Amino acid sequence: MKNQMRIFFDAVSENEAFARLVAAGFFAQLNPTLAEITDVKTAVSEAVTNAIIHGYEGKGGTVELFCAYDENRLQIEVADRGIGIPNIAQAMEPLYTSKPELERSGMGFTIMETFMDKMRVESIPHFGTRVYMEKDLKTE
Amino acid sequence: MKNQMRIFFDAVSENEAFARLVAAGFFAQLNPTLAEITDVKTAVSEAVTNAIIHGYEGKGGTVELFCAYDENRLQIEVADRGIGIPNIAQAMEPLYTSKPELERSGMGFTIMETFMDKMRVESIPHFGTRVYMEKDLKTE
Amino acid sequence: MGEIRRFCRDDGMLKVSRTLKTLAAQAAQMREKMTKDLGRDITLQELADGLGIALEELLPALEATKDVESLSTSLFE
Ligand SMILES: Nc1ncnc2c1ncn2[C@@H]1O[C@H](COP(=O)(O)OP(=O)(O)O)[C@@H](O)[C@H]1O
Ligand SMILES: Nc1ncnc2c1ncn2[C@@H]1O[C@H](COP(=O)(O)OP(=O)(O)O)[C@@H](O)[C@H]1O
Ligand SMILES: [Mg+2]
Ligand SMILES: [Mg+2]
Repeated sequence: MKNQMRIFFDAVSENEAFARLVAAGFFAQLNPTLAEITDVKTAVSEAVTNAIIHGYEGKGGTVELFCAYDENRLQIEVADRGIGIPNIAQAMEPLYTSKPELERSGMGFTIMETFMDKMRVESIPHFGTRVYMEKDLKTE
Repeated sequence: MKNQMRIFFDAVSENEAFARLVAAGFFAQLNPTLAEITDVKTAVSEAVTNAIIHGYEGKGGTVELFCAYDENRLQIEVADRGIGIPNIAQAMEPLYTSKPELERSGMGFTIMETFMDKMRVESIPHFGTRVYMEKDLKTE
Repeated sequence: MGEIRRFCRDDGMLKVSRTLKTLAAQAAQMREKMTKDLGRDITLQELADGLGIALEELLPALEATKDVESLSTSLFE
């Protein structure tokens, strides 16, 4: 079974919980375990938060969330048209954060990598950032 | 407070409940009463079902759902790029259905009109249909 | 990597929730009780608070109940 959705929403923190709900609600159709759905929600949450606070620096914009599945393979993309990441390798290092003043943990990308099976980041400074994630559900 | 979202999803019946959840999750930020959110969900449900079974005649396509609010004024649009409606006035008559064989009640548009404060339909045959709805929440 | 999962769980980010059906039933009960107590239609947030859960958990549970779909198919027939 295949299915997909793409949503665009305002880059405000009130929409973080909404984005989690959308992803969880969409993938719920596959009847995932609670642990699996929690992994997905956490990864989406980190990526959406990054788009809002880093991509748009809290000044607002539009965040895109794409979710799809094909049998048990989940695909997620989170994208913004914000400032972009000058050094992706550095950004992905555990504990690295460019905003220590916001008490960021620097663990967002590490969490996405841990909770999902695959994760890739594409970014162009002043153009935007897109995070690709994949996960295979174990449930049949 | 203003906020908006636009989602595109596959025109399959599995996504009807998902569309209701998306609308409810988005407007939940305004802390509506349970009666108000049920009205909104029911209207969204009818419009999305129409797009799937009438617009695309069950053959699939993409449904668009737009939700926005400005203070307590909700705005909803449901659109498809399906067969369109040749006679909108007739389609909106209570009990009128072009698909009696599917045991449709013909009450979808009447329900939308009843549960929302405003409702308008635009449609072009072979191009598609867009339903506009508005509702003022009474909660402050 | 197990470390990160534990970090998140301790952080309260992940918590085990009740099954949808149980929650849906509890929500229906709570709604009735609170509506009666307060004498008015309650809000989503009031119901979530009454159940001690987040809106995020309540919404899917409400979706698990049938009151929406049944409308056009039964009520008007
Ligand atoms: N969408 C984005 N746009 C711009 N920069 C980003 C984005 N996502 C992540 N970054 C950069 O990568 C760094 C690491 O991100 P992350 O691991 O989530 O840690 P944190 O968010 O705690 O800083 C951020 O501090 C930021 O510099
Ligand atoms: N999105 C749409 N695309 C094409 N035709 C539509 C669409 N929505 C409604 N219609 C037409 O309007 C009629 C009335 O719709 P509705 O009041 O929801 O009743 P029902 O869905 O039970 O037929 C439908 O039978 C159909 O002919
Ligand atoms: Mg982060
Ligand atoms: Mg209908």
